[in-house]
Amino acid sequence: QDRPAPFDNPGEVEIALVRYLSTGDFFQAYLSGVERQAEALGINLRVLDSRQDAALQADMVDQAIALGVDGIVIQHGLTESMKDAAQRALDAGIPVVAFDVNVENEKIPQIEQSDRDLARLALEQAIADNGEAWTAGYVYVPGIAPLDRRNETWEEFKAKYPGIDEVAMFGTLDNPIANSVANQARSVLSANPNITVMFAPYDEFAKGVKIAVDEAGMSGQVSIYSADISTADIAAMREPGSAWKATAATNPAVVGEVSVRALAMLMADEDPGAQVIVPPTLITQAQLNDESITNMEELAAKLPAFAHADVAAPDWMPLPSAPAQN
Amino acid sequence: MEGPAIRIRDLRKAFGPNQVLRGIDLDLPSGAVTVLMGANGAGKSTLVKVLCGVHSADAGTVTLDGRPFAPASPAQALRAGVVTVHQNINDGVVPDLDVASNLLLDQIADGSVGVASGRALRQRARGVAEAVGLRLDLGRPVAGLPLADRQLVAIARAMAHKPRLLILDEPTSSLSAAEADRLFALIDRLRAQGVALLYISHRMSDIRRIADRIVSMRDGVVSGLFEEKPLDTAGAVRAMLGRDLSDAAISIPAAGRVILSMAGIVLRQDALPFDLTACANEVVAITGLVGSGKSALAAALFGQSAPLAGTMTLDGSPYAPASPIEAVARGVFLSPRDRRANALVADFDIARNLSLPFLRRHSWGSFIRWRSEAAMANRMVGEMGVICRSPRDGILTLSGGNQQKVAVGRWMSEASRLLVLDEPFQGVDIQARRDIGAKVRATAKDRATVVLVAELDEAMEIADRILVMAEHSLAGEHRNQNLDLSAVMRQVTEAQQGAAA
Amino acid sequence: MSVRDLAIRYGFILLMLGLVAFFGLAASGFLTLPSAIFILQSVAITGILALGVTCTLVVGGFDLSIGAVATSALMLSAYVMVVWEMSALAAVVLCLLMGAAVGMINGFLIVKMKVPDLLATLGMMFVLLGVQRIPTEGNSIATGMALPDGTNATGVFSPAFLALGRLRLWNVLPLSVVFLLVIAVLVWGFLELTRHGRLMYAIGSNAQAAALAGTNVERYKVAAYVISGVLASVGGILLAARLGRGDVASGNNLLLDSVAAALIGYAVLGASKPNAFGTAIGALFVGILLQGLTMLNAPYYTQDFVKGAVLVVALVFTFALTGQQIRRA
Amino acid sequence: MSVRDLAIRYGFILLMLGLVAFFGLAASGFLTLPSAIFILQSVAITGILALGVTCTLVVGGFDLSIGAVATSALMLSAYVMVVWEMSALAAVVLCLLMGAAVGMINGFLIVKMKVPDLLATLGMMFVLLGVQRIPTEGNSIATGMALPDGTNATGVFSPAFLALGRLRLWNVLPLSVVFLLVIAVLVWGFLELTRHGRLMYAIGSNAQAAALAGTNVERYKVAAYVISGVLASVGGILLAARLGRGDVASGNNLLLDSVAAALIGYAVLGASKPNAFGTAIGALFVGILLQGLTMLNAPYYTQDFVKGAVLVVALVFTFALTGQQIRRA
Ligand SMILES: Nc1ncnc2c1ncn2[C@@H]1O[C@H](COP(=O)(O)OP(=O)(O)OP(=O)(O)O)[C@@H](O)[C@H]1O
Ligand SMILES: Nc1ncnc2c1ncn2[C@@H]1O[C@H](COP(=O)(O)OP(=O)(O)OP(=O)(O)O)[C@@H](O)[C@H]1O
Ligand SMILES: O[C@@H]1[C@H](O)[C@H](O)CO[C@H]1O
Ligand SMILES: [Mg+2]
Ligand SMILES: [Mg+2]
Repeated sequence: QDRPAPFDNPGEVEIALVRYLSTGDFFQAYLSGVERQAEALGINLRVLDSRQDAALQADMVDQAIALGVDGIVIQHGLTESMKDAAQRALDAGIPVVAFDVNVENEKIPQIEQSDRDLARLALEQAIADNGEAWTAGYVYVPGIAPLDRRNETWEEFKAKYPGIDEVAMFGTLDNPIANSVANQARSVLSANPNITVMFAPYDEFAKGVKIAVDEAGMSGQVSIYSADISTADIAAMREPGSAWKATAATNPAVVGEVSVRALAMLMADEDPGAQVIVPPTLITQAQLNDESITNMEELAAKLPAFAHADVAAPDWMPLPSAPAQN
Repeated sequence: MEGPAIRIRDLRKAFGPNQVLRGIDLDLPSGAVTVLMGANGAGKSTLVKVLCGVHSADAGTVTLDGRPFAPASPAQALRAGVVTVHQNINDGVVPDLDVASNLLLDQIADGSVGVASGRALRQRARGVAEAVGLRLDLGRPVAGLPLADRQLVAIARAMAHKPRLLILDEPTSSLSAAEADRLFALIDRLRAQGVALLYISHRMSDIRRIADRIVSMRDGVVSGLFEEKPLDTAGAVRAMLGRDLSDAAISIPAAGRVILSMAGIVLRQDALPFDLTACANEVVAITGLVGSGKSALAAALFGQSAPLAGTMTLDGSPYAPASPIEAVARGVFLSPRDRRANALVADFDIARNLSLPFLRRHSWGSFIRWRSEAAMANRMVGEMGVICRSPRDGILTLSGGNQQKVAVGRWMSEASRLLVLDEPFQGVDIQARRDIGAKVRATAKDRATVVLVAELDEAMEIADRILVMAEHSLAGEHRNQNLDLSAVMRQVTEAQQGAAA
Repeated sequence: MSVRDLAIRYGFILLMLGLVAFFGLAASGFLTLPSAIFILQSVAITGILALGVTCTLVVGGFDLSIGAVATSALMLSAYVMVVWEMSALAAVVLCLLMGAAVGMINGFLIVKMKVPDLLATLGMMFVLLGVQRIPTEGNSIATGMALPDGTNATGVFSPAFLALGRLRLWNVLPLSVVFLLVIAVLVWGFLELTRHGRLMYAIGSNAQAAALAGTNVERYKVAAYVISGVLASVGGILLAARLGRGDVASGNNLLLDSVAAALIGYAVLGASKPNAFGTAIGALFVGILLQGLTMLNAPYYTQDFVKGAVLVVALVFTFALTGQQIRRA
Repeated sequence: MSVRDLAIRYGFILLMLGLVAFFGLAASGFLTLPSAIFILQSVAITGILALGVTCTLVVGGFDLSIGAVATSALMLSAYVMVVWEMSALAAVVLCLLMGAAVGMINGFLIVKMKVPDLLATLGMMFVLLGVQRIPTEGNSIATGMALPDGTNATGVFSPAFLALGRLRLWNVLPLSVVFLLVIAVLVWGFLELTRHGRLMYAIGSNAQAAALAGTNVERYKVAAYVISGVLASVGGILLAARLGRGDVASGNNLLLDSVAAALIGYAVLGASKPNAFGTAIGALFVGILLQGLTMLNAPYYTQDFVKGAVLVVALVFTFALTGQQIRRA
């Protein structure tokens, strides 16, 4: 098989994944995708994890530069702290791609899951299930780029459907997130027993809300709509009488693969495009039950869009052998 | 200059409802040692703390050399020349700092000594130490020093001050005769320089040695002033107690069978082995200089550190306790010296302090039987004569002497085979001392009792037999009858001179 | 008793009642049984941890590892059931043993190795944060997760285990609340009514004096850390049962919230020292505050502020009035 | 000096040198200037905070609010520049004043109101965590952010301000490292060479005795908290300059990491008490460990474990050898 340089001699190639966020199903699956694609390309992967320390993340980019890696994937982070660091990498001749962080650099392709689409798909399903007028609770923590983007869509929906009455907005990233959100949601539900829809556009939020709804014995009344999916989420959605009705998601492992492929194209002097978008899919509880899907593997088997995405996949690019899973 | 250095008029101080000073009128002249006597809790330390800026008075006036004197902080009092050595020795030293910094602490605080150069600091500290004949490694942390050395450090610092008024609150409580003598020489020198001195003590020997005048205090007022030579010490004691001092005459009973016997005991590497026996119905006092090994003996008896050589038997069977827990289980009780560090639980009330070693006795399974504990506490408060409102008072609300009664009383609430009392009279007033002594003697019938005291007076008030300890070994033995004082004193100091030679 | 004494003794409790009254008026639904049960349930886990840390405070120590012990128990129970496919009982027993072992090691480091308590338990915290992630390479544990050998984990959280966090007695009272109440009563009884508790207080106040009174100081200190470790693992078990999976988490918030509860306890009834009743009230207080604020729709960031402000005011009130320095903390 | 004494004094430093040698052999590029500078830079902010907390440890106190002070300074500086559109100087001055004010309040609560140190600073921590989010309703602060009045913020982080965190002298030495070194030397000199430092140690060891010797105990205690607050705000300023944005999540680990550094300092040179030199070494030690492990491509979850394990081993080594109980912590 003919591969362009440097992948004709893959053992010599090393890339770095510089992470800002790392705990939670999503990030776990994303990392597995990155690993699988790197393995398929036969290149070495170095994982630098700053665990939500943006200054350290910038240092880690410098560290990767100093270590002489051949390419860098930046996963999340803050625009302001990553902008200069990313530029320094380019200055050192190292190609860079960025996932879910805008580093304001046209030479750096943006990998995105289209957060607006994610929010839109979930909310359209909420409208389809519950009509145009309902009382809502909303889980949101400002300042996290994808959540902010999803929030814009939520604001648009509220403007479009004045019948939506948001009676409570809450949220926290206190660890463990699901447990802390559950405590908040419990209080919200007792203060607003008339809530019928909970919009929780991040699966850790949705898990917390589900715990609270179950504990309050309100799963018959409340419907939860979310973003993201994982094996654990599938189990939660399929519990008998589960309030978690639908979620809009990409396969995070696929997003991880796509990130590495886009980087590989850059390294081979090809252009993956300024934006590499992995389109999301809507997954409903009914669908999971009808097809008796129990984990990501089966989901990928039933939904080809989940197995892999046809983005950033030139002919020479080796794809991971088995379909992505987690 | 005319008039006394310090003039105190109608000074009053209360803690909550407790009126401690009820109108003190007192003059302290220059160039004289005024001894202040008073029973435990009379308010002596409180008066000192008002003079040195720790407490502010509720009412009354103090003048220093004619000018009003009301220090708002210890720093102000020090600046005005009122220097104090406090009763609680640990109020005088900072354990984590080295000896040099401790000797200069007040000068560091007022800025007259910077610490930029360790050498200059040492130099200066050496001067302070030498003035009181203190020979210590200046770089060593005070934390490792024995109590006596700590007390000397605090005294040396005060002496370095060129004070106007020097207050010494029981400064010899942990000193032995030799060190006390050095202190008295220093006091003589300051007196000659015209310093006013206020000296508080329960030790009659100190008082006889240095008093120019005696002021007796009782229940927060001055109850007697004695200035005519020769000083009427008996009258002063009567004034401070409000009655006559009870008699301490000792009649020596017949000793019972041997309870403790020690043979070939070596307490320290270079010390001579010694033997010791103690019988039932017998009170043995062991006296000796500070550091002569009395507490090391106590430590061996109580399982804190085994002797280097020798054997012990208790009631005829071998005795080699590995910990205080084992010692207590065998019926060997120790009331340790330095009650604040070693005996009292500050957070506990009197009753809980009393029941601490014998909680199991007051428990049903694991659960505490409150009634049983309260009954014991009431009994011990009565028997020991602890002056308090109720056994539920916090231990720190008691005066020092009363705290001591609790610390000792704790070990008298249960029958023991061997009772060891290490400096049981520390800070205790003369009447309370006799009370405790009488109590110890009255209950001594079925056990052996060993009392460790540095003061010979104290030994003579309590013991049937007096042993002299020197160089971590026994140097002499005397029956407490028509005691040859000079022979005892010779044994106390001779070994030391032998070692020095 | 003077007004001042009354204020010292009952000031904090009055403040709490005032809060309840305020929220009762301002938020309809606050003064209902479900709401009360929510509050208890929301503080059950931190409350149990706080009771453990109280025991270490009593002996004059401190345990910074409780949050990490709890999250380790969370991961361990999930691992035992999901990967090893063992029973709920096995999971619970192993977690409790793990908590006890951590407590023993903490105690050993502090008592025998003379490592200062804060340091020893801080080191232990970091060790546990690492250890709990190694078996799964940092991943959360859920049924169906990929295992290193390429297969998928097929074990499940058994219903019996989940019931620990989710079952409601008579359809009202969650089991976790029962655990909190029972543990609170047990710890309270242990500290206040038994001679062991008394001796632990003596050790905290003056360890030297306690030793010279014939107390086995070392054994009691180790016991305090073991209690703390075991209770933290109970907290972790309840957390696992509530979440239904092994979530990777630092436990920092659990640590801070439990320490806050235990420390607030100093102010309750004018105790000025660690005490189980105060700790329970402290946990309840935080729960009431957060429940009330959330019901009033206060944004999450105002909750921290109000929590802190009320805490400070309550403490000033108590300590400024008693005017006494406490022995520690 | 006996072998044992040598081990006590130099054991920890030897351990650190051993680590350096090991990483130097195992990871090519570890023993290089950029790597050394990276290590210093990565510990600059925690190191500065740790030096502050050391001062409070010296007077026998503790400051749990430092992490929150740092993130408050981060948010405040961003707010001053981005929303109020003021200068870098104004931002720095206001942050330092804020830090000093927080220290004063902490000191006031502890000294005058007699609130125990852990409690007072814990309350302050929660208050600050809330307060820093209120002006922006929990949003992070960046140019272009929507303001409550509907307009967008137009201010920017001035280049002079960003330089504080990003400028490298001679293109090599980051300014933040210079700050760390200068502050370390200043704090060390203050604590070891001036009478003020000596008195602060005296207060930490026996406040009563220090007071009776004429020390103004209250003033020195307050000063310690002010130093701690100011240094924490310096840390926050540097963090803001590195981030270029007012974002709070990055400060999450500051508290524990700085406390760890300060506590490790107890073991350095057998000090067994808080000391500035030890704190600096403690911070460096953690930095070396993490840099080495990262260069060896160790997964992040093993780093916590190794950090904890090495910490525990080092501590056991030091404290078991000295065999002495230290006065606090
Ligand atoms: N800080 C305080 N708070 C409350 N009561 C106190 C305080 N200090 C002293 N007292 C009380 O004041 C009284 C006098 O105590 P003080 O220490 O002055 O006695 P003293 O004459 O020095 O006794 P001693 O000979 O035992 O040292 C005692 O009843 C004591 O309980
Ligand atoms: N510097 C010290 N640090 C700690 N413990 C000490 C120190 N000096 C002595 N000790 C302990 O105190 C006990 C008493 O020591 P030593 O025998 O020298 O005193 P002593 O003769 O009883 O003097 P005193 O008359 O003051 O009681 C011993 O058990 C010893 O281990
Ligand atoms: O895009 C991702 C995921 O969808 C998840 O919601 C959490 O963080 C975001 O960045
Ligand atoms: Mg007194
Ligand atoms: Mg002795």
